[in-house]
Amino acid sequence: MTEAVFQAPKRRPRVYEAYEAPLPAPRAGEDGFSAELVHGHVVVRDPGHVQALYGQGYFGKGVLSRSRPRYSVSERWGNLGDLCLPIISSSRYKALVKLAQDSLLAQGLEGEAACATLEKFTRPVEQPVNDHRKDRSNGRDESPQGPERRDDSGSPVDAFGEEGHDDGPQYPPEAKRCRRQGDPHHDPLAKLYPEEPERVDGDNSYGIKCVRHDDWIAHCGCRVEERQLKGVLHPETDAKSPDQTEYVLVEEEEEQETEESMQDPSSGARGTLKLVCRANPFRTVEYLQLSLEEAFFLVYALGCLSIYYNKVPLSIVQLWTTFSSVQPNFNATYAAYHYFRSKGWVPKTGVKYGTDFMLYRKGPPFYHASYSVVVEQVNDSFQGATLRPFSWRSLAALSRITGNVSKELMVCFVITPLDVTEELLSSPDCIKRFRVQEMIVSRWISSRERTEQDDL
Amino acid sequence: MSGVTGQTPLPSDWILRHPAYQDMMQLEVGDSAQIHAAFLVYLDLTEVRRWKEVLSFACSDLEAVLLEGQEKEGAAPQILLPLPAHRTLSHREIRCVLRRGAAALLSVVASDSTIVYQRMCDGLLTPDPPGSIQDQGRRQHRKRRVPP
Amino acid sequence: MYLTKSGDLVSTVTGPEPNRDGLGVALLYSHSPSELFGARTRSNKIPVRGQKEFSRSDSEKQKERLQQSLEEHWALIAEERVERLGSLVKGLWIPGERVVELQSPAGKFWHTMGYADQGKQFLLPEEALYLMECGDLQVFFHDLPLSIQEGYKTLLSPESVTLQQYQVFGHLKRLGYAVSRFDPSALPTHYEMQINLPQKNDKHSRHLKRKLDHSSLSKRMIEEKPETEAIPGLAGLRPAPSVSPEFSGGQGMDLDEPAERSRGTSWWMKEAVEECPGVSDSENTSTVPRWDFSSISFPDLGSSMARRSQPLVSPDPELLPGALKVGECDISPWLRRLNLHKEKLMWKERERLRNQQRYKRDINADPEVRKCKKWNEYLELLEKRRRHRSSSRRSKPAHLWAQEVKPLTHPGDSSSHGDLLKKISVIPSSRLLDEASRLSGDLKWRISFNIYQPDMVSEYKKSNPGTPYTRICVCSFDGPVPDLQAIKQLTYQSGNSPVTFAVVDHGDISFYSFKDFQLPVDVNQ
Amino acid sequence: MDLTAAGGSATGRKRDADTAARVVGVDTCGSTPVVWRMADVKCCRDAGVVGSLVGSLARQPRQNSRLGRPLELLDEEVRLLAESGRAVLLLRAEGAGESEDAHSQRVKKHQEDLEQSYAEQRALALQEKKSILQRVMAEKKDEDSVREHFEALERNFSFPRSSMAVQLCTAQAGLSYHADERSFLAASWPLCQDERLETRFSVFRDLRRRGFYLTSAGKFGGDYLVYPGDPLRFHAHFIALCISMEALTPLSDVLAIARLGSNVKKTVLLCSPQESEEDVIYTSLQWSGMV
Repeated sequence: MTEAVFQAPKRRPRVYEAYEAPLPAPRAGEDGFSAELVHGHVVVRDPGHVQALYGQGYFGKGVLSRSRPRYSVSERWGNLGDLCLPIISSSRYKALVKLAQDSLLAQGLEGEAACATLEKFTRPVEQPVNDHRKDRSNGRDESPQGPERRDDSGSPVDAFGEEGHDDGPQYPPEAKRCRRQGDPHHDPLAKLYPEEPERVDGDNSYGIKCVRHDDWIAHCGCRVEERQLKGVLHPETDAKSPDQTEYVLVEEEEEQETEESMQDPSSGARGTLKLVCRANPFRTVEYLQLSLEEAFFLVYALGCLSIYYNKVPLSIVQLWTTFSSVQPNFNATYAAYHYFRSKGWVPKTGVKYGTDFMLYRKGPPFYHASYSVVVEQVNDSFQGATLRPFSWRSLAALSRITGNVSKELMVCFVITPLDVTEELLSSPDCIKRFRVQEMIVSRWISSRERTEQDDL
Repeated sequence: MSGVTGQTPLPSDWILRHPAYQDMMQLEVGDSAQIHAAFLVYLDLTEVRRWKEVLSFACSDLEAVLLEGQEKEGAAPQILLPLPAHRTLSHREIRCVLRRGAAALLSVVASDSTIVYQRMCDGLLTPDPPGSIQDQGRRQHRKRRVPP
Repeated sequence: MYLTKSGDLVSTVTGPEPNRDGLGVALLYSHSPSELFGARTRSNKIPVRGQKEFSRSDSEKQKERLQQSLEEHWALIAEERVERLGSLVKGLWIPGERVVELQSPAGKFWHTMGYADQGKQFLLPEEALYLMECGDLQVFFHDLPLSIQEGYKTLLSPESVTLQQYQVFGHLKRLGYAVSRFDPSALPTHYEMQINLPQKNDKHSRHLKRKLDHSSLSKRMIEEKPETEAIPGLAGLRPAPSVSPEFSGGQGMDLDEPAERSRGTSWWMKEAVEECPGVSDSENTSTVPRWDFSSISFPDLGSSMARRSQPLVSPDPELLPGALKVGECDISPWLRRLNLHKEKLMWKERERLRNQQRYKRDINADPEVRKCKKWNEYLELLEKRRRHRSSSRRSKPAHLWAQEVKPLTHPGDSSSHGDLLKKISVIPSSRLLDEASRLSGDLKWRISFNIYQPDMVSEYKKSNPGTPYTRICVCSFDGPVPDLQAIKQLTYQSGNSPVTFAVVDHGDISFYSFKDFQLPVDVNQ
Repeated sequence: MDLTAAGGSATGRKRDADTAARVVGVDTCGSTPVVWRMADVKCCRDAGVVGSLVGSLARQPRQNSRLGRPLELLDEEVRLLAESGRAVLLLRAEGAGESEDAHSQRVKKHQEDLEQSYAEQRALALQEKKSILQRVMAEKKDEDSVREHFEALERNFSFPRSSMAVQLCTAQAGLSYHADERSFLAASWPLCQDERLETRFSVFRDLRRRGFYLTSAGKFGGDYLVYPGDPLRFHAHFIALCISMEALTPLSDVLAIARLGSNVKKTVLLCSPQESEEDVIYTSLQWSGMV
């Protein structure tokens, strides 16, 4: 075979969400999505837009999450009446108050006034009035979205087990398993793979994690509902609504809390902690950050995103110029990104593996990445390799890590036309003059090497 | 991040008004992309990883904002060098950071805010011996072999 | 005098090294006759190496183990090759020709190695050296047998086979592959491959070529003009032996097939157009089409409405070619074979059909569509409607749409995911063989070997080896990685078999391949 | 029973210090330095030079997991040997300078050796047969019949020439160097010295001084694999990357090799020689544990 064979992408053994749509489509009557350009980075803040862009085509990344924005102030949850609220430590709460204070001062408030405001704001609350949360504790399916899995102890298992993607929290194996995969009603891929995927075997990292997170309210198969997210994210869209205060349960000492008691790990054992409900004075609202390629694609290819700089929407050419100045060779990496998107694949950053993109079928929650892509630019006679000048050494390293994580290494050559000029490159329409050559780099492992592997 | 609710409406450029971000801007480092990278690392350390005593300061040799912080309360402080992913790095620049302390972290920030941390330290650091359970688990991971 | 590599003149040792015998002649063999005799019974097992350790403790035990390992290692490495004279093939090094001529009948190796010329048997230097290392061959030069060391020095040279090329050759041979030199002139041309010509296996010409070429593995080829310019007319100019005249004269043949694919047009579309006379001729002539499908009736055989008992009437003779006569056709035997049961649909499928019926209108009910005479007009109509629809239904923010560069699509304007992907697919893809024939040769990159898989070796024929498993290009680890141009050239040259790069890092060999690929389009249904 | 490496040892003097002072004869194949003689191979190892075996193994030539002589050396290894006065380039003893007489004398000697070997092997084969016969006959008391058997054996014994064992020499006999030329190699190896080779050598020498063993690490994307002891017994700890202090490396390359390092449980070592000084600066890259 002189051509590389297409290897079927590997499905994830568990899927925790349904496939919404391959690409985002703004609802009728809407102008589209909006984002802001902040120091060369594109951020989306509207929670509805965040969910639509991430959920439909897996654009961007939550700045405080590993992939889908699902940050919450705490991973622990407690009940207050029929409310389920996050639990935080007293020291953490103090830090939040401090942040709020700094923020108020920075907004020009007098020191005393700021203190007074905060004092009033952070008083203990008997029963918060927050109606949209109520339904959470009612229906079984409405328990809080499991927080992002995060591995504080830094177990090495994590780094290698997967390419870092972990949409869908890790639930205890004995928890109710998601049975939605394979059911055509929930799973777009059911036609192709009707069988229920097999369980991961020998995954001993699984148990370890569950012990740490056994306080999660386990449920699976539910993707994040916009309504639920409003509890986590700041509902900026309805900013007029008074209901945007987040309440937390603060762990406090029965009598007089002291700094030390919070630092002392044995304090929990004393059993003198009580939970006090207070408003969160510095609410963390996670936003979605789009890579420059993602942002430009949404604007230029789909025409569904407006990017504002200082409240002024930017034109396509303005964005092209800005992104090209922020990121060298943007024209080539964008062309590659656009090319793969137009083939229906989902490219995400390959920074973890030292490449430009990882290519996913459908999206990271459904499939493991199939390809690790390096973008290279060549001229009309196929010469020059300026973006990533390979030596056999660097290629050996790339090829080896890619193989170690069961991906294929793809070099994507962006071929520029003979008459390429600065002027041509100053407009994104230049990509229509480019051509793209995909190439798979693979290493053939002879028997000798296999035995040597164990030796080194 | 919002300010106190019930106060003024949220400023649309709230990142720019974040206390930590303003501190960074006052460090007189001209490289705004690097500052933004530093801020993202700051957020990740404080909000997600719950590091303690995270501070930012300028390194004039590198023209960059560096961060310092403790992984846990009372742990030895570590220096972080945040950089946008498409940059280059020289050994001299690494040594510049290492001069400030024994252990440092290179924090590479992709344009979608993905961060990769890499530990750097002076001298020859012997790796951990193999043979842990997790290591064996990894060995079972089969490689995909493609014939030529 | 001896000229060193650095150019200094160094006086050589003129006298041979003094040896134990005190004779003026160097001792050739290090083994005594009794050692040689005893070698018949020595073990041929390779000792297993023990598990390695992680850190160094410098304990006595560790030192002991190291000493033991080293001794075992040295003993293994020190061992000399000792063979029965009767099992050794004798060869003669012919420096002018850079070949080894066999003096005694060849052994089993003849199956995959060597060539005969004018009744004599020859081995190429890499083959001879490999067989020396295997203990199968003794090569004489100036009446003395060559040691392995002399073999390396004498048989390998930049003009024939380099050390790196030999290392790759040896590595593959030891793995059991059949390895032959790559001879670009023996390859079927691209054109021949396109018309699927059986491979040439003219023994005589092959050997002649081999003879001419064997002096150099490293310099060669490229001077050969790219055989295929992929011009249809060329077929007549370069008649391959078995091409029939009608075939080479075929006008509709698309020789530039790879390029065609890359443009994204699928072959059947083109064919469909060409098969339809009157359409491909010219767009302007609005002649009445001969095939007026509105007036040609097609028999309905499938639906339950089909009149089962009646035979099909014979078709309009005007539609049939000249002398053909077609009578009535009794369809009942065929109908019996058809499964005419009503299809049972999944609920999902039913829903899809319901939706289809709900939203789909009969296209022929649309008077505007009926006005369209040609496909192009229909497409124009669709486009016009789309524009109209999108402008009326959707707002178009000025910063995106009132500019010179506009978005490629407008949200909501695409009928399906596939339609949307089609609209945004503005970057054509390129294939590895595109324009490969126009690239001029770069002498830096050369294919050295063809290899055939070990499990195929039993059926391997030197005279007609067939398509190689892969071809091997030998590179140095410190040298450059081939750029796209080099990869295109080599892939083109290698034709029907892939190219693998054997990269040599001080004896350590890694194999890499760079293969053409096209990611399939993943359209959401 | 290899030829001794040093010409001086022909005098028969045996000193302990001789091993340390022994010189390695280095041959070249093309421009690649290789070592053929067993004593030289061992001598390299004594000097901490590992090299890599690239020939077929005499005992089992048709496999790749254990290879045999020659031992290919890195340029840095040759240079290190040369700098410590341990390496010399082998020169051809015969060749252009050899007279026809001398050559025919060698051919004659070769024939004689073969004849002598044949005769001796025949005698040994006969001896072997006899001892077998002796063992078989041991039970029989009839001395006449035993003698008869022995006589019959002597009479009928044939040892065909094709059964004679011959040695296919690995190293070339009579290849030597001039003792006065010891300094020659030190000055002129490797042939072209560019900045990268200088950097590589400085690092090689320094790590060697620290007691590490090194092999080429191309497959791991590095310059050297660094072992705490003899690679025969130990796993490599480091993948050394030789770069100049100022060289700008794309972060993607740094991340790729660092990731690879953690995958194979080795520390990636950035090694940069200091200008002016002989010192080398090392920075270890390890997995952060932060996912």
